[in-house]
Amino acid sequence: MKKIMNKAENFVDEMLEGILAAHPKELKITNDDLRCIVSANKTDKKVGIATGGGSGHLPLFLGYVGDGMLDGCSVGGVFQSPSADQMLEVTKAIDSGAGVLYIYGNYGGDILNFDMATEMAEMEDIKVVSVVAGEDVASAPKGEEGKRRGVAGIFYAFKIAGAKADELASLEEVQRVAQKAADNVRTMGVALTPCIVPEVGKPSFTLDETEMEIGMGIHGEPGIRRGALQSADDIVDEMLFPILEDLPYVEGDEVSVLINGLGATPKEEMYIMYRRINQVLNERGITVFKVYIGEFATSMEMAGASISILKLDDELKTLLAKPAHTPFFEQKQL
Amino acid sequence: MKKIMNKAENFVDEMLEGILAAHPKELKITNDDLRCIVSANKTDKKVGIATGGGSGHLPLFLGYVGDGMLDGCSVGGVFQSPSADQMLEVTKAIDSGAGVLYIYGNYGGDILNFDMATEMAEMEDIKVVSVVAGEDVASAPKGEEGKRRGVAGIFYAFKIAGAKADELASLEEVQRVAQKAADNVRTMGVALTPCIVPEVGKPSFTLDETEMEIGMGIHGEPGIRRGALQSADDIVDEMLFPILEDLPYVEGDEVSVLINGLGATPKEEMYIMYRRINQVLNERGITVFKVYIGEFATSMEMAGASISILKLDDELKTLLAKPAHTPFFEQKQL
Amino acid sequence: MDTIEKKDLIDIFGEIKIIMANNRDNLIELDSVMGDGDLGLTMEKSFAAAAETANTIEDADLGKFIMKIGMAMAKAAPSTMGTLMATGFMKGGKVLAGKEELTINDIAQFFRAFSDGIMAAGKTKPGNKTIVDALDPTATALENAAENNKSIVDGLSDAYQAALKGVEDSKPMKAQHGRAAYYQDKSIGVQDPGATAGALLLQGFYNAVSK
Amino acid sequence: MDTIEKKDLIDIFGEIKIIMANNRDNLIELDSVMGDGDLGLTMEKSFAAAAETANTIEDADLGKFIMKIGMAMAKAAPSTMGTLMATGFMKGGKVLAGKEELTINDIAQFFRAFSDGIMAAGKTKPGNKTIVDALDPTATALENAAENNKSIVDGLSDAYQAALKGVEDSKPMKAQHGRAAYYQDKSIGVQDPGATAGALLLQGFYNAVSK
Ligand SMILES: Nc1ncnc2c1ncn2[C@@H]1O[C@H](COP(=O)(O)OP(=O)(O)O)[C@@H](O)[C@H]1O
Ligand SMILES: Nc1ncnc2c1ncn2[C@@H]1O[C@H](COP(=O)(O)OP(=O)(O)O)[C@@H](O)[C@H]1O
Ligand SMILES: [Mg+2]
Ligand SMILES: [Mg+2]
Ligand SMILES: [Mg+2]
Ligand SMILES: [Mg+2]
Repeated sequence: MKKIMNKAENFVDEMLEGILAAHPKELKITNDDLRCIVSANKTDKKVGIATGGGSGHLPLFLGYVGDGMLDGCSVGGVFQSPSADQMLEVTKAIDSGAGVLYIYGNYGGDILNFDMATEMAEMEDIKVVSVVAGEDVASAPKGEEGKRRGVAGIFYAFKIAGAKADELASLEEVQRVAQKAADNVRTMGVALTPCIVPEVGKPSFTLDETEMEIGMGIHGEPGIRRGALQSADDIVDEMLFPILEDLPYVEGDEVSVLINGLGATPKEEMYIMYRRINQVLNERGITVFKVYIGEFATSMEMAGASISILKLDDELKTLLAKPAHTPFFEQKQL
Repeated sequence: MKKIMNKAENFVDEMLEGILAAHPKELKITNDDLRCIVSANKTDKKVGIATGGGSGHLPLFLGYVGDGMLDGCSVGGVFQSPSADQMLEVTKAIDSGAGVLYIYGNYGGDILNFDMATEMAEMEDIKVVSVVAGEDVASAPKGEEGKRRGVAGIFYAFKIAGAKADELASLEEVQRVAQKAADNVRTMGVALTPCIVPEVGKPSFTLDETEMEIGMGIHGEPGIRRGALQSADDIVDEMLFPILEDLPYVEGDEVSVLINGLGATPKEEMYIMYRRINQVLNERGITVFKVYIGEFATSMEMAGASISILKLDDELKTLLAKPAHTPFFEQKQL
Repeated sequence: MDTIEKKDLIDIFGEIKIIMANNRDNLIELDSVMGDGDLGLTMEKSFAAAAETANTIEDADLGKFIMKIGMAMAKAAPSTMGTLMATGFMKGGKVLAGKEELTINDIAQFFRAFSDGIMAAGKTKPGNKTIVDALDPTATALENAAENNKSIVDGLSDAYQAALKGVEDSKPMKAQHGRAAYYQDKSIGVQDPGATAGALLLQGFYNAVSK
Repeated sequence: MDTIEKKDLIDIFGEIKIIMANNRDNLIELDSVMGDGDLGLTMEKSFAAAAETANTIEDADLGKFIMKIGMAMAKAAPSTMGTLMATGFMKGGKVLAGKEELTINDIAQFFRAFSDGIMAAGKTKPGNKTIVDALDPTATALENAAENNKSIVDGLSDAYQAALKGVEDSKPMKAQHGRAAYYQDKSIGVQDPGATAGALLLQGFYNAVSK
């Protein structure tokens, strides 16, 4: 295991100490708990938006806490849910009376804890609603959307919800647009190498020097096909075609494309992927409004990438175009 | 070699096609040459700023072409200089009569070609001056600064020069502040794994499963010590102490810190590094104005990171704080 | 033993803690097959926190006592099973509110609420290859024991046997939840780690009362 | 052969092209020791472009002819050696401006300008383990040959020998420039790939005129 770290058991807390030291004007903690991160700016009457999830996915999850996106994040161990208790503390800190929206990924542990936190928040008279993001078309077939894992596409739900909340919209309205974003995004990924959970010290699966796995999840969940590494164009086609057919995305649609690096894959390769995506979308008469290429939801040092496509309407487009500013993500008004 | 690409010989051009397809409003080409990238926005009377260098370092170099930073970039093959001819074409495209500043890294091939381009530009009556960035303290001892390789610290020269040029300052003034930034930054890096030049197909050096090399260059140039992988804190100390002693940076100084991932190293690890950097700077009474953590000058899929420190004065601070917006780098006014 | 008192509950949590620690590697191995392998660690952590809390809180009201233990467990290990176990204790504790000693009938109610609470939280039911497949038969066994006026020791013996049988019965099931569900048909025939942890819980109850 | 005419120059470029192609792997190997291993590829590319340009451009003025070849080379391979070779031809061509045939004296002037042009561009001098250590003795040998009224063939024979000796003499030097300089003392004793390419250039001139 080749990681720049100190003791494995301190991996998450030392990472958090570094993040808080680097961004003292933007982020702070609540309840004296390093793992309860909230934005340094609190806006009166604004719906609070919280997320939470396991560590090891930077900038997911806490990297989206900031202006125009999220207000708080509870942080779990590597690939582990934070506790309901920590979620509650974040909820209490970010509520300004307008209620709190939870947006998190569709994973058993997270659901259980966010559900428990919701109950606890209600006992404290804080109104909480949730949007559970799940858009990995490789993780369950069409018709069973509710079983799909949440991956990089959750970025769009964060971005859209954050922009809406900034308008001081109601909790129901913010939830509605976040759900709309979550419902209109589809993702598929490919893994080239595994990653290592620091405290485990060895990969949870292996891939041969010439192998890839299409559809693998960001915690190494099994994909849909393992085989010899293909050309970039073929890899893109194998991921993009099922995405396009799933929603489906058709001629005349306007979309945003997000290519997410899993950790070790360089931007050079992601742009080679985009070249092909652009060709296919052009051929199908699908227009691209905005492209995001970079790391949005990683698996530490895993090599590979995912493609997410968000189908836009005027409302989503306007909200996506709004500026945002967090320590990990900046966008000016488009 | 596990890369998401098509034919190795098309690696650079297909990457460029992807970049241009993804960012059509921000970037365009000149002279019908994919490898001559210029900003889509040209400001009258503004000094033009160009860079250039080998591919394989995204976002370096072309990623800094955009508002508040550079106006153009010539793009070489992987780890290869672009040609003087391409540099000239970019120069011609970005000159608006106020002259052109070249900012590039201290590498033999680049120097030769930028020198030749300078001569050619003069024959076309374009005034050109240069700042050659070299700040890797591992690459040559103090007293021989002129021999040092340019690495991630060049980001600061781009940022500072771009902000100054936006004020419609003269060529001499823009050159002066760029040189000041270049003179006041120091860098050191560590490599954990090699990277592979696509057309070569195998790494140019190897590192054992438990080895690291302190001071290695971004093309795999030999470092100053190879040994067993140390703890994050020890690695930071081995890079940071020589940096701090070199300029030197002393009590009362105000600095900006940049941690640059070489490609495969996740942000989690970079923040664990920053935790230690922050401790050391605090101990020494050095104040941090702004922290940049991410990928700024990579070596494709190489694992490792570098630390750069820029010593600020009021002028550099004001210029660093200005907003910038490129397809690869965004910063709002600090 | 006709009723379980607070000191007995403390013994029970002490016993479960030891059993979970002893079975740590076994649970890790089971959870590594189609999960992330953390179950041994989280169960050890959860029940260490439970035992510690049991030793330190004052409440005479056994309902509150157990609920507080559940809350401590929720903090200690927020994994799926950690949270479900915590939920079970919180929901089970709720139905015991006000009681200072527990009859076989109370214990049956406790486990029914425990199992139902997990089903509600996990949005699942028996047959989906989860801990519920160990706990639902457990609750039924205890209800039968109560109906037949069995002793607490005998009731918990039946319950433990029912849990073990539940683990066996769940092997041919196909996983519908959590990480194992990603493996689809491959999960058939594999022993469910969560159900196993459920059986260990019952083993703790039974061992402690039969000592 | 008393003078070199345009057709001879075309032959020379044809010959160098073949030699560089034949020595590609050898140059790659030499450049891999303390460089990036591209030298064989770039020299092959550069001189393929040179030979092609020589075959296609019209100029009777051999100075312009050679300068244009230099410019084509600069485009073809912008590596250190590619650019330095291009610079050499551009600077060497400049001193031949207006000439339609070249004497031994012209050739000596050409190589002096070639070598000096590289020194200026590379900000270097003899003794730094570069191509200059092959080219500076080459120019001197040609100047001596011109002074002694030697034939072009004999002059280029001396020059080639001087270049080969230059390669040998540069082995014990310590690299001061380019990637090899990062290796410091480790570069001592190693054969410089750039100087080797310089000797191959002379071999091309000599082979072509002695055919
Ligand atoms: N929705 C659910 N409802 C009830 N039990 C579940 C559910 N999902 C998973 N389980 C149980 O949890 C066990 C895994 O627990 P654990 O290792 O803590 O999960 P993870 O590590 O994925 O968070 C499974 O073997 C199963 O018995
Ligand atoms: N500044 C310089 N001046 C003259 N020759 C140089 C200089 N730097 C390097 N060289 C020569 O260039 C050779 C390497 O050429 P090349 O492989 O093209 O370099 P790179 O691949 O690093 O661009 C060296 O062996 C040396 O002879
Ligand atoms: Mg598990
Ligand atoms: Mg787990
Ligand atoms: Mg070379
Ligand atoms: Mg080279």
